[in-house]
Amino acid sequence: MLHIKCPWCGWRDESEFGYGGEAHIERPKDPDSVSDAEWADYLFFGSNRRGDFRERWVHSAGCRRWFNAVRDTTTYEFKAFYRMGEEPPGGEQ
Amino acid sequence: MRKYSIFSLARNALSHHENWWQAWRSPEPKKRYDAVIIGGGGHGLSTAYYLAKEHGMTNIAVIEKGWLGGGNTGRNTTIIRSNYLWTASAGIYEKGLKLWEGITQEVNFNMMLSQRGVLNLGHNLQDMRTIERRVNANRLNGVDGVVLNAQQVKEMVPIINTSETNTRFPVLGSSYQPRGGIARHDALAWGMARACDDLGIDVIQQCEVTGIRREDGQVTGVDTTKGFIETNKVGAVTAGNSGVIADMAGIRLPVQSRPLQALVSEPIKPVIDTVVMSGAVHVYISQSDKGELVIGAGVDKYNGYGQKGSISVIEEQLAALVELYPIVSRLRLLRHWAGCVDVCPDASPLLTKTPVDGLYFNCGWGTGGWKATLGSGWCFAHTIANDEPHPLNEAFSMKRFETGAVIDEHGAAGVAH
Amino acid sequence: MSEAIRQESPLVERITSGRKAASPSDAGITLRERPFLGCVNLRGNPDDPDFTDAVKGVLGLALPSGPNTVADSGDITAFWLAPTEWFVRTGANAERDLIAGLEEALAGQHIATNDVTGNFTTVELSGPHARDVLEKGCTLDLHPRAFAPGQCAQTLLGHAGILIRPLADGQAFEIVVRRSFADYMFIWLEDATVEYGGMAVSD
Amino acid sequence: MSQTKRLQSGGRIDRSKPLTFTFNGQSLQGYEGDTLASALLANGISLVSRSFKLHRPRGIMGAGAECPNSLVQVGRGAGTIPNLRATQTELYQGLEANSVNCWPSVKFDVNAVTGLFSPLLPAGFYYKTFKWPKSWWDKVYEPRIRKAAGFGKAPTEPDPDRYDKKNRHCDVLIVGAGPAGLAAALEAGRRGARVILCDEQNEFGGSLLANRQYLDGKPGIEWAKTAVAELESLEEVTLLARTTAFGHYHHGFVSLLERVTDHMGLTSPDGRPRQRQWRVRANQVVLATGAIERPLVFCNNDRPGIMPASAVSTYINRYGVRPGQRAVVFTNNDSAYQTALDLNDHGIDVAAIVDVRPESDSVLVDRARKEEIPIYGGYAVVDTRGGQHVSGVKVMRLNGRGDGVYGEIHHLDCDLVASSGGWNPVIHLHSHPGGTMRYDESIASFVPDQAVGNTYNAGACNGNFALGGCITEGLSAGATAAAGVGFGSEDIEGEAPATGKQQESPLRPMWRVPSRKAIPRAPKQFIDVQNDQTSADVYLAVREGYRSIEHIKRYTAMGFGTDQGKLGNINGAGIAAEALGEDIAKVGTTTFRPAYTPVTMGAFAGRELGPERFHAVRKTPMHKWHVDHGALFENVGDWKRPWYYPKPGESMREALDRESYQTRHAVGVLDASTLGKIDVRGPDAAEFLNRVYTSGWKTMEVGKARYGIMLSEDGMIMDDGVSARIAEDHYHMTTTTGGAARVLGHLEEYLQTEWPELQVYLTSTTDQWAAISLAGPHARDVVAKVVSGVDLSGGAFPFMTWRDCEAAGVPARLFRISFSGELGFEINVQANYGQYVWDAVWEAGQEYGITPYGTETMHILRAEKGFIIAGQDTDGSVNPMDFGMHGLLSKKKDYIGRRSLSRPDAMREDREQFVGLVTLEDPKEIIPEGAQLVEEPNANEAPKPVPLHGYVTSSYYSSTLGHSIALAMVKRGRERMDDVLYSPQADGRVIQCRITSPVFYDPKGERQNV
Ligand SMILES: Cc1cc2nc3c(=O)[nH]c(=O)nc-3n(C[C@H](O)[C@H](O)[C@H](O)COP(=O)(O)OP(=O)(O)OC[C@H]3O[C@@H](n4cnc5c(N)ncnc54)[C@H](O)[C@@H]3O)c2cc1C
Ligand SMILES: NC(=O)c1ccc[n+]([C@@H]2O[C@H](COP(=O)([O-])OP(=O)(O)OC[C@H]3O[C@@H](n4cnc5c(N)ncnc54)[C@H](O)[C@@H]3O)[C@@H](O)[C@H]2O)c1
Ligand SMILES: Cc1cc2nc3c(=O)[nH]c(=O)nc-3n(C[C@H](O)[C@H](O)[C@H](O)COP(=O)(O)O)c2cc1C
Ligand SMILES: [Zn+2]
Repeated sequence: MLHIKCPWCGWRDESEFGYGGEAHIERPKDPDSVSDAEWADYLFFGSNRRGDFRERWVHSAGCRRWFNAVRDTTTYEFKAFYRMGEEPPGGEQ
Repeated sequence: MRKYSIFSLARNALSHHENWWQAWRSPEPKKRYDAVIIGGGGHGLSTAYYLAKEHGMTNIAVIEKGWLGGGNTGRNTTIIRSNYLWTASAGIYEKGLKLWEGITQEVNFNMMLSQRGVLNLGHNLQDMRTIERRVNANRLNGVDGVVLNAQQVKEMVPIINTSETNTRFPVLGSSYQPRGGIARHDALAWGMARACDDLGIDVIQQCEVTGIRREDGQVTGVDTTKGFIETNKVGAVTAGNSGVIADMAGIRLPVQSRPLQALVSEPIKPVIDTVVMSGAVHVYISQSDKGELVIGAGVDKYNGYGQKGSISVIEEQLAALVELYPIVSRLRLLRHWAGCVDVCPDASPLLTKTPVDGLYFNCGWGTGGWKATLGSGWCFAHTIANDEPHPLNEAFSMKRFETGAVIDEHGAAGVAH
Repeated sequence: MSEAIRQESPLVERITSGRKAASPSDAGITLRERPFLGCVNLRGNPDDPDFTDAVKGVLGLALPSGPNTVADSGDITAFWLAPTEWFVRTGANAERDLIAGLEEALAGQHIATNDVTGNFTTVELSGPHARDVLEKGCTLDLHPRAFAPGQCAQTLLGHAGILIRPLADGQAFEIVVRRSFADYMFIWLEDATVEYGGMAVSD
Repeated sequence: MSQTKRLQSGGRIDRSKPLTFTFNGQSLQGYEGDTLASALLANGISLVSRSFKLHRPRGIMGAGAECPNSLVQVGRGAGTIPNLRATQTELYQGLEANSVNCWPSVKFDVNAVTGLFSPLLPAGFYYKTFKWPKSWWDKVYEPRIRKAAGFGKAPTEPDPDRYDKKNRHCDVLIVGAGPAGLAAALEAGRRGARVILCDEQNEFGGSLLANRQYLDGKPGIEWAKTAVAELESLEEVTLLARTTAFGHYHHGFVSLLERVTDHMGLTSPDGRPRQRQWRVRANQVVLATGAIERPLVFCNNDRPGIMPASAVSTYINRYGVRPGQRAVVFTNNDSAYQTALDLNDHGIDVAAIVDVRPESDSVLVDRARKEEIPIYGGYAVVDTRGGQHVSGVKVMRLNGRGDGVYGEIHHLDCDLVASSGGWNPVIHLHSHPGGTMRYDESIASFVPDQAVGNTYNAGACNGNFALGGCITEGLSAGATAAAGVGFGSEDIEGEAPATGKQQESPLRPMWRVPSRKAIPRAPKQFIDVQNDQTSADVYLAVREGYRSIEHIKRYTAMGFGTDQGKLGNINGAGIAAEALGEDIAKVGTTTFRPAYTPVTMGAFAGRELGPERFHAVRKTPMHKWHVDHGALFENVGDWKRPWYYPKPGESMREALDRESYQTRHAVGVLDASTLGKIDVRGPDAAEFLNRVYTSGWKTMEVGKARYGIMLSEDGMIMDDGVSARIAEDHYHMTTTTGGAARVLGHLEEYLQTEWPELQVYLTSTTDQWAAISLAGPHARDVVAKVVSGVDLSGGAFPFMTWRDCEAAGVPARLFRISFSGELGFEINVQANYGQYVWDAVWEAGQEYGITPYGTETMHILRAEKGFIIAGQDTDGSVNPMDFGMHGLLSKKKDYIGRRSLSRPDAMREDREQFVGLVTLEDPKEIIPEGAQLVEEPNANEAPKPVPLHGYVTSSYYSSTLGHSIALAMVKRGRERMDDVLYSPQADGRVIQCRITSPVFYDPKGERQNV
């Protein structure tokens, strides 16, 4: 039962949230210009990090906002929560 | 290999079991192997076993960071079946099931394969269409199976609630694969380790692979906590940790690692003689030979390597269980745990070459690879030995995510165990 | 609209079917439906004074800007739902005028108004065990220290999404629920109250 | 001869409240405050059950959660509960208990012969045997093993009780109400923090309930009572007795199980839930869970009458029971001396204290000496005697290393052995979330090291066994925890009660007591008594190469039982270390997992059960009308949709024929309220729709509506529906019933994460609109009677348009759309008016023979037209080209999923395509939905695999056409019109069918356009 902090609503129970997988994966601006391999990379080939992982959540039973978080995937400890469009803490991964 | 039998037991009983030989050695790694298998789970061990047995490669090592079978092999609900929808899946899972049927005798270790049959329930009209479609495909693919109606389900599973009114999602029917069943999880790891050892394979525990060395796009060896090991062929069979290994080789995989939980009840006298799975109501159950109910459901929604999941998943799973089998309400949960499974977007595995020469991946089995352990090892051994997939695993390449020829087993089974 | 036109709340059956509910005095909780209240879902940019001023002009109150807060003027109650979204409630049959007023005042702006009068119904839960009952199916911290009048939240009650706010200190709550879930929620509440002597229904 | 073993006085039982209960049919008496175990002991009954594998007699061993034996079946009928631990079962009037795992009786158990074969049944024997002949495993061996295994029996009827859940937040959760937990609660509670204090026992006080320690010069329990009274007076403190914290999860989430009425009877006597699960989210967690005494492991240490010393003290002090007449106390530390004194003070003979330490010097030892209790220093119990109860022990001198015995054998008669091998801190809850532990030499056990999150350990669970220390640690933990939530500082504010100083001498670690014979030859030394696991098993496992403690656990079944090895696991680790020649610190323990003690599964389900609450049931505004008109319902997502409306005596087929005939020939009405509806508004609304639908939306005029499909990014069809343009910047989108939430989520996701620059607002309006769909040649006539404010003529209001209007005087939106191929309208009104307008439509339709129809007829009608149902004809692996929807794929713009459509597999020519099928031999035969299609006429007999060419997605009898129709996906289907395929059935039949267009009826669409 994770405890997750919606950047708007504050701490809420995991049951109110949806998970969106890895964060900061941008949809190619011009899909036609990417190869099949690059398209596959965008669609399927995430980083699946062990350790601090930037991921997306949506407060689906609350304000319905998507936001990002940094969580250690081994301890499940959240290191940060930040809104869409905000810079991830901690720089490049 | 010195045989296990009732006679060897009796003989050893006379000497108070003081003279039992080791099931496998605990060797130190050699400098070089013809192939290194990373991961001492069922898939890794059977890969090594078939490499030796079918392809004559015996100078190989299985490297396990913890204890043999301590990954998902040692924490799964042991359901075995081969009634998958797509032809490619049916091929490899059925191969696996056939190998299961002979493995106890083949390696002289009782895997306790119990072919008590597997039911996959349908709770709405669409479930029933899907079941019908899958069973028909199974029959034509040479996989046994029938469709049962609710009454037949009730006869087979007397404790199930088949009321049409007193439940939110009534049981409308089920698929049934008679040859499906369960087997003993630990026995597989140990039996295969013993068989590997007997073929001269080094099974090395408490040794973690920490790096994969490459030169000109070709594997040259692995770094481990017990030193560098030279080899030109590396088979990564590390389930939930596959992404981590891929990182070491500088490649990415289309897998995400998620917690998958299971639980057991206290042991009780037999109440259920078969395996029953339900996708829509999200729970599955069998009863072990020791008497505990072994119960599972779907993966947690987030990535996690912690071998822990969220208790809410267990709560939902048990609500589904009580809804379906009202008599379990007063029984008690003894222990729950989790594994870390690697899930592919299409819920089908990868048995594949990679952009790095000599590096092969066997992963992505997600929530359902136990049953495939032997089939997977068999195909993967072929792939490693020949640097070429076997027709049975050709479709399970990484390329499919590029071409779009995915093998989507999601809709087909609800829960892909 | 003519007098003969009949509205039915989603709980009409439950409330009028003469259930043998306990009397409010010995019931664990009392449920009161407040049907047909005019409800408007309002979207707009709270950082834009043109928007906030115009809305204030129509509603007579400023939209709550803090997450999970409520502004209440007696006639109109505005709940914060999301950074650009409010649930504005007014009296029965007043929603069309309210929407018209908003649309007029906000003409030309990027906004959205939606009549959601039929989308939701409002119930009030009161009684000594109101919090006990809600705690059975809601993971929000309902303690008055954490959830006091003036606050609101969207969350889950059992399997239903709800919008909830405390009315008096921990004793009464107002719940806004989607119409199609109302019956489920009623049954859920009734069942949750069994150990406290049942749920009374008042009008 | 009732309660012959009850002490004259003392104990925390209420002698004024006798309770009658039965054990194995025998009627007995105990008192309120007893557990079943203490009451049995009071009645001189110590043999309770049989062990798992060898069926050895097993007695009451522990006094609480740790007891591995004493499993009983309680009650009968629907309420029966298997495997209850008698030591944790509170006695109530009429309690009925029976032994398990024995037949015909616990005293004479036929299966005890297994013991004779025990040499053949070492650890893991089953992996080595039962392999031959192969077929016997399924038929002979496994069924027998299964029958023999398992302890108690499940009930055979549904549970008569209710269970409940409670979600609670608190500042500080304290688990365990012994001296440490009480101190922590006082400290945090007095500061005003929201505190929950729980303890699994019926009373607070922890070990003070059972020992004779003093605090402030009074019996410790007096102090505890005062503390509880004060805590009760604090408003923000919640006290939960009979409540086990069974799992400690992420981020301060702790699950508790409160046994609300279990002490009152088999089932709840008063409508309250039998048990309640507390789902606590604690800001700070203080663990004060105490320590469990571990027994010594010696030969034949499993006989009834052999107990941990603290259990013996508990029975004497807490329950006023005399657990034996003559005791031997066997120990490696000081604490068991207290038991010897407890025995002695209650007139129970202490034959000897056998202490493996040659010397010891402490207050307790002195007192024992003073009481003239014989002390055998440097000795060990090497074996025991007895049948169904211990009757004596053999004692020998230990060598200096503690690994051998020598000299004379002393035979001591006794009927009670109290043993102590030291204490194991209860670190379960500390470990659950990932807290680490370290080995502490001074207590020879594992103690908490790094805790996860805001978790603190206090008292015996932290390795602190001195009462004073426990209390100080409790106060300190309470202070730190309260400070962590902003209540005061980390300095202790409260005052600790005075404790007498107790000097102790160190324990002598001893995992396995040596005997005269080397280990495999020595009589059995049990580690896990429930599973009959012995030290020889550990040695065997190690010898065979199972070297990890986790392998040893699994090979020998150590700690696999219902007690999860609370007594045996640490001993097992120590013995494994010995066998491996390694340090126990390195060997470590197995993983601690929830549940701390077993938890009723019903309590997890709570009230989320049954037709109304297992999942939400969503109902439309007209639901009751459908019920009243005889509808049967279909579950679609959470919704209940009318499936069809059989008239009395009508079969399903007859009802469907009638519904579809009426609709095609007169007019039918369908409740379409469940369709998902999303209001899309903003300057970029058209652009947004362009990106999420495959077709173009910018040019569609206001007042018009259009069918659209949405793909997921992998190019597969996700959902479809009709959307209407309300204004330049405003659309009303509809989705499938089951897809509504998914689609809105999908749209919001793209809007918020990919295209935040688009100015669009999405609002779900699914429930706002009651949707009444009319279809049939008379649809316009009916609508005309109800609706005002629109010119309904075909010219003014053509197909695929919408208008604002009034329906029965209610503001409405009227859509001219059709999913049946007939002239169709859909009236949308605000939901509160739904039933009213429906009634008006119904009324108006009477003269035209209006009929309500359900989803099944809707499916038939649309199938006749070849319209797809997303989710039935699509399965997540099909793209729009497969359905010949090329016309809906805009070439002028990008949209979600488009890029995937140009991948090689999407362009493959032999993909399955959407076609119609008719049967050849019997045109009325309905091919089952899900049937596979092959080219091979004799597929049932042909060698497998048989190449699959497609499958049937939808199939019906069309009364309109007078024959059956099916929709199917067929390889290259569109090129294969009129080809014949075969559908082999499980019953051996083969249905021949011919490929046709999927549009069976009115292919030009004339009917809907009138
Ligand atoms: C709770 C649960 C229930 C399941 N139920 C079923 C079921 O009923 N039926 C079914 O068919 N499947 C089921 N599965 C899935 C099944 O367990 C797995 O698919 C299968 O066991 C995978 O086997 P494996 O050998 O690939 O992985 P594992 O057994 O996980 O083996 C991988 C090994 O790799 C090792 N490793 C990882 N990284 C390194 C490294 N760097 N160096 C060295 N070694 C490393 C790990 O320690 C591990 O031992 C279930 C899984 C879980 C978790
Ligand atoms: N003489 C010795 O060597 C020795 C050794 C150990 C303890 N002790 C004595 O024991 C006492 C220790 O005090 P303490 O407060 O640390 O422990 P305690 O044993 O007094 O209390 C612990 C309490 O926690 C409860 N508990 C444990 N796990 C629980 C769970 N999961 N859920 C709910 N309740 C749970 C137990 O029922 C018990 O009441 C002191 O008096 C100490 O002197 C003495
Ligand atoms: C099929 C199966 C049956 C199990 N039965 C039991 C059991 O009867 N008792 C028990 O304590 N644990 C049982 N376990 C759980 C294990 O004790 C353990 O939790 C699991 O293997 C995961 O390992 P871990 O908890 O050490 O991480 C079982 C596990 C599996 C896979
Ligand atoms: Zn939020």
